[in-house]
Amino acid sequence: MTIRELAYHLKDICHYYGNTKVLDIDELKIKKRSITALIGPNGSGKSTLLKLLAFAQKPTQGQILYKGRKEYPFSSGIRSKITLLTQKPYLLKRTIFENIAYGLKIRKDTDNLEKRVKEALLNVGLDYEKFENRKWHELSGGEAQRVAMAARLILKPEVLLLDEPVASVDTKSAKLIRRASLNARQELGTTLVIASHDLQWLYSISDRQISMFKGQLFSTGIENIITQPFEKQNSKTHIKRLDDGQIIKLPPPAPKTCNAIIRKKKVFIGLEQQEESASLNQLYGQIASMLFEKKTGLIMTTVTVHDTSFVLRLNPDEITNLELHPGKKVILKFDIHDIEWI
Amino acid sequence: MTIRELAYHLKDICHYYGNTKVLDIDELKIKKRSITALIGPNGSGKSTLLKLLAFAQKPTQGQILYKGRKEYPFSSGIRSKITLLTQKPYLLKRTIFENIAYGLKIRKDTDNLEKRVKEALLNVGLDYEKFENRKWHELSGGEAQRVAMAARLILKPEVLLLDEPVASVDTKSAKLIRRASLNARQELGTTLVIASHDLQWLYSISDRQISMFKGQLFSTGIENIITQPFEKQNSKTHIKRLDDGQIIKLPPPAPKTCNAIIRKKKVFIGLEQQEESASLNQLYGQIASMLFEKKTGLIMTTVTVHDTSFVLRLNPDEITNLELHPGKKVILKFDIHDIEWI
Amino acid sequence: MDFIVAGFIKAIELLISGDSSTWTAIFATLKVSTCSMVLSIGAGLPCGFLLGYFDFRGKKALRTFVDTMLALPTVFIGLAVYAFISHQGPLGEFNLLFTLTGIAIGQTILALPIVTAITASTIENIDHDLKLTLVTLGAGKRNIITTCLWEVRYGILAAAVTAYGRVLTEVGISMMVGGNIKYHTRTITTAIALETNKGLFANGIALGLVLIFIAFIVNLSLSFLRKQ
Amino acid sequence: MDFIVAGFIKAIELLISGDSSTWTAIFATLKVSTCSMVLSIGAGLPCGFLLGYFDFRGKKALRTFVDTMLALPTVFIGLAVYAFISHQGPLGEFNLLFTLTGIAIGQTILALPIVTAITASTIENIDHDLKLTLVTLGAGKRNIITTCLWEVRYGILAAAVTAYGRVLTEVGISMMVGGNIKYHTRTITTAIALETNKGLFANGIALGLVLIFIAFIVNLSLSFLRKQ
Amino acid sequence: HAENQNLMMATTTSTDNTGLLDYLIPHFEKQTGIHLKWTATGTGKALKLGQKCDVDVLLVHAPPAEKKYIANGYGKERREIMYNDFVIIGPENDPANIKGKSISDALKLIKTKQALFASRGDDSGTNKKEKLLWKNAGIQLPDKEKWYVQTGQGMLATINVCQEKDGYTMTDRGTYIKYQSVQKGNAPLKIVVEGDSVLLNQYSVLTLDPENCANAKYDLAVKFSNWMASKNAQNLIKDFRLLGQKLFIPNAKQ
Ligand SMILES: Nc1ncnc2c1ncn2[C@@H]1O[C@H](COP(=O)(O)OP(=O)(O)OP(=O)(O)O)[C@@H](O)[C@H]1O
Ligand SMILES: Nc1ncnc2c1ncn2[C@@H]1O[C@H](COP(=O)(O)OP(=O)(O)OP(=O)(O)O)[C@@H](O)[C@H]1O
Ligand SMILES: [Mg+2]
Ligand SMILES: [Mg+2]
Repeated sequence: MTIRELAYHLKDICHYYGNTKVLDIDELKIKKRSITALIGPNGSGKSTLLKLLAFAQKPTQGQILYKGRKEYPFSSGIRSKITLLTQKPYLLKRTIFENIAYGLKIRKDTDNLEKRVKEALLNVGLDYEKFENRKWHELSGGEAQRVAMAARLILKPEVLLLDEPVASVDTKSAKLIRRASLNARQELGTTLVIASHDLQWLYSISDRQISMFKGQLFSTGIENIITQPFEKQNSKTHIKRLDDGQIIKLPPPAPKTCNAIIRKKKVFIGLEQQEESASLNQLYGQIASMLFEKKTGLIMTTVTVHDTSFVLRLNPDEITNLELHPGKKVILKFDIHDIEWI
Repeated sequence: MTIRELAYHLKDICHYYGNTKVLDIDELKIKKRSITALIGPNGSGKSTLLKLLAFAQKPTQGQILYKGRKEYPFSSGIRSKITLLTQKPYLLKRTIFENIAYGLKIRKDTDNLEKRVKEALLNVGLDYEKFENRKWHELSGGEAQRVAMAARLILKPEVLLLDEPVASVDTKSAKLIRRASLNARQELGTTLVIASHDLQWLYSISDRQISMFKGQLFSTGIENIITQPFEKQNSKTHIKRLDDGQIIKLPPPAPKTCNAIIRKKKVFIGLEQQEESASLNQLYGQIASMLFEKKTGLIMTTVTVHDTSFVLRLNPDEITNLELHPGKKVILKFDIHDIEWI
Repeated sequence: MDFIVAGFIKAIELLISGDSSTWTAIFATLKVSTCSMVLSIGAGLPCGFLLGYFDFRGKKALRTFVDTMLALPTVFIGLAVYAFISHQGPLGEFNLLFTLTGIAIGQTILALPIVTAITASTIENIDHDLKLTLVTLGAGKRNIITTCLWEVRYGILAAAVTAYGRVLTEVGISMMVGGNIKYHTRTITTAIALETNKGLFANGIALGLVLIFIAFIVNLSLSFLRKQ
Repeated sequence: MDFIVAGFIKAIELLISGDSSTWTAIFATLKVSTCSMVLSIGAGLPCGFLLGYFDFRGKKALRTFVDTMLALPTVFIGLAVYAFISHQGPLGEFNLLFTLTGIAIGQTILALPIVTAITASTIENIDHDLKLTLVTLGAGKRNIITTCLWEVRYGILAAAVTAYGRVLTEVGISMMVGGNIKYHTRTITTAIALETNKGLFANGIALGLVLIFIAFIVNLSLSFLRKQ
Repeated sequence: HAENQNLMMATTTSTDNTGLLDYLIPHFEKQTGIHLKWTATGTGKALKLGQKCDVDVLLVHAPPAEKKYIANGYGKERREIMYNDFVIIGPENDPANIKGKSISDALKLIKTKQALFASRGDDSGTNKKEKLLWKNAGIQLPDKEKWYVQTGQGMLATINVCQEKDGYTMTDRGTYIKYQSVQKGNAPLKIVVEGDSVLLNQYSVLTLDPENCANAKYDLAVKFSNWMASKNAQNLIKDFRLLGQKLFIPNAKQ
């Protein structure tokens, strides 16, 4: 990536709330016109990262370059170019029309206002006549969420940061929001960063997935995280006991790390048990779901092993050969050496 | 269902906001110890119904019997027995501990308070030591949602009404919340009614699914709704045009109805086209996802036809026989006479 | 200008020297203002809550009434209270005229609309979701009142502090009902009025500073209740 | 008690008969109170915003200061303003003593802390999400101020109404700075004080009712701004 | 020149409250073309306003303080205009039994009987006179005595306190007449001591010393002073009645 292609360049970012470190990012580059997905459990720092990217907060340490320049909250260069849909969207105490038009009005860009508001509402699947004059509190949860989204879309920003845009939005509207986001990128060259827990939706929209865990980034999509507690078995292996008696073997942890990941491309699926080996994990599980990833043509498959889920990607042939389907009992296999400590 | 088994009995409920009717329910019975799922697009009236069930609002018309008795908001008989997790949970401006203990404190039921709060936090996957003393605003979105959930779980109510309990909650916590809900039913005989857009999660927990659409109920789970606009072709058939040129044939609408449903058990899947017939709809689509339903052993399959989704249930054999997998192109078939107007 | 500087010096003198008339006025002021604040908060919080929380017919009219009561001139209140508690008045037998109790009654009437109006407007601002949350957590009417008031505690603090400022500085009631009787019902404000009338402006300034100093001490201790 | 009834009748008489001294006092009152309200709102809203919105070192101390200023006795303000605008004062050349302008200056000082304190406490209460939303929608500093103030408009209305009540009813400043000169700087409140001093309690009550009536009209017209 | 024809006066409340100025000043304005505005306050504050040059002329009634004022260089001329008198009033049953006694004896009796006495205690002309009377009677000012109530208020308010508490007080006759009229003829407090020559209450016009106050309109103030002492004005004062009773007796030296 050359500098001219970069929208964001984050270096050595640390962010604290009080004394707690919630973000710790060595480096992150985000390309112009890319759609980046942020994935991670609650409290992993997604919203915090988005707020930093929106320059709504200053990181405690480190610097954020936007298009190669150091920028700060309120610098006029970015104020009208980057917009963030916050996780708990707040509607102003005005009508829906005024809420959506607000951003344009403060930009003094009010030609064809009515037409543009209509279009923005249509983009999120809401009817202009029905909603235009409603007050901010006369909406259902999902409708409010979508109004907030419309208020961002109408701005046609250079960067659109979306924090859980489809939480409590129905499937049909989620599709509309996806289409609107893709259109923005297509037609206006918008750069998007999106955090969400709806992985299927997220995969259907993003070019690149970044996993977050306790404030750290892993750049290759949903990875399978194996969490504490562990037991030391011997100098070469630690183990994690599942409640149903199964055991995951892990290499000894690197210093200062306390969780392990196994990347999804390193996990394999089978129907029969192989010969036991000190370096091979074999776990009994059941397929919970299979989702189609349009972009890759692969099928994202979630396998439940007792109460933890593992995700891996399968190709259609593999599925037909093994006669896999949700509900089928399978064995997951991965090598102990492919486990990484973080 | 005998009266003694009923938790709720709703009769002739109509609810208006201003002049707009948002609920129109002839009858709804909810059994004790049952888990009912409310499914429906944004604005279909789920939250409104839950508020009525919680006796937090009075319906404009009609009556709600709880355990056979007419009850009203604030009647002391129900106040401490029914609790609702609202869609936008509000945390009191206190510590997390105080937030969770609040309900118990007003019930003057404070034995072992610390232990019970700890347990409630554990139930939603939060660490007592880490969160107990946090202020209400020092939480991520999903953490706040889970704290609100814990504040409801700790009450061990007779009826637990949950409005989008897992929106913006991570997968692992969603599982915990499911387990906690099931436990409540198991151990305390709690009746649950849950609204959510996470269908997979909802199916994994509920006994009975109720679809809502524009304030009306359909008692058999997710049904496929075919929405306006329609064109009249002749006296016997109306049609709906999809943007990709495909056509859905429908019977003429009943008076005062404007949307149609085709129940999922009336939709069939195939790989090859049958002979054309005036009464048969055949639609080309692609399987988007397949989810395992633990309770039935069936696989809930979503098929996308251009931009509308159809849901149907398949059994594992059917899948293996047809070599189905997400991404596979299929043909959906259903008879025009199975379409119902609502 | 000179008398302002003189006033500053005099203020310090008054406080240090333990001038008995100043100190009795200070105590009288503290007594009546505390008393009237307790009463007006006790009555004003529930009233403000009801006015801000519920929607009912005539609510707007009632708000307008309360807002109008904010403009009750102190002399007017003083006269009205006087009419009731003077010898010939209906409450004459209680001998409240020219007592601190009498002043406190008048000041309560003065502060009540302030506490009520600001509380109501603060309560009106609370999130609809809070109401719903409380109801669904099983809160009874009493719990709802106390919890809502606690949620908006900073707004209520503002109401109290404003009312306190009003009560502390009013002259009309103290003068009319209390009679500004030296060593008895003379408060700092009536003392200021007197000194000013005498042309002893520096003394007026000095006593004013003493009053401000009292308010400062009170607000300083309240400031620990503020949001951190 | 009888003078209260007499006062009611007298009030109606005064208004209907077009008694010139009453009407000039009404106009004087309206003029100064309008003027001081415009000034104190103009200055108080931004101050209140800054104080409520931002977190900075010394914020609590500043809040305590403003709260203390709520307890500025009117006579004290009167004396201080007098010191500045008296012939020998630094602003003596402007001839503001015994003018309505002078009173308005004093009343502005009186109302400013009220507007500031209540605005600050209302702004402090706004949702953190609002701030974030505005920033991320591209609002500049000016937009943030105006939008936030508009969001809490009912709270601000309360601040204004409270300050208005205070300004309308104060006597000390009008008396000291205005001099209660008939047909010139006599306001309704100083007229009440005068009538009461003369022992004409019924007249005092009547003028008080006139003042309350003015406040009622003003609040009635403001009530259309209220939440429906 | 209309601007310069404005005259600002500070006066005591009694001249204003009795309505004397409202009656007199229109004549002055008509005859001289000078526009006179006045602010009515306590004597102390009126003198202070003069000292600070915020008014042009004073009409007050505290001769010793006035003389000191001129001696201090704040005032130029003092011209006696008129007088009325003070009276001691008290409850009808006269608990201290002072009716008809001389002023000094009356005060002594009040002290020995510990009868309640209301004092204005506000350093006004009236209050200064009262303090002088205590001194003349050989009694140290009973500042902290329980029976000696200092109201710190105007005359009428003090009379009201006195009435509520069934005590004695000293008042100027004008205010007492006003009080009687408010009580509609059956005032509980009656005059018990009057007529002593020390009870005279002298009102004077003071012009300000132009050396102290260059801005004060000395010329106009002199005109006012002259007018007040003129035959014409003196007759007007003589004719002024409050509720049918004469209030002020003109005594300007021509
Ligand atoms: N104001 C705050 N004070 C202290 N800690 C905070 C605050 N806000 C967030 N945190 C903590 O910071 C961490 C990161 O929060 P963040 O909101 O970025 O998480 P997230 O990834 O967006 O989670 P979610 O999926 O729940 O939205 C969490 O552990 C949270 O508890
Ligand atoms: N206060 C209100 N005033 C007017 N209309 C309202 C109000 N609240 C909700 N509505 C409307 O009532 C309908 C039902 O709302 P409700 O909140 O019950 O929907 P929902 O099914 O919960 O939707 P969601 O999935 O978005 O939460 C919606 O069309 C909404 O626009
Ligand atoms: Mg978040
Ligand atoms: Mg809802």
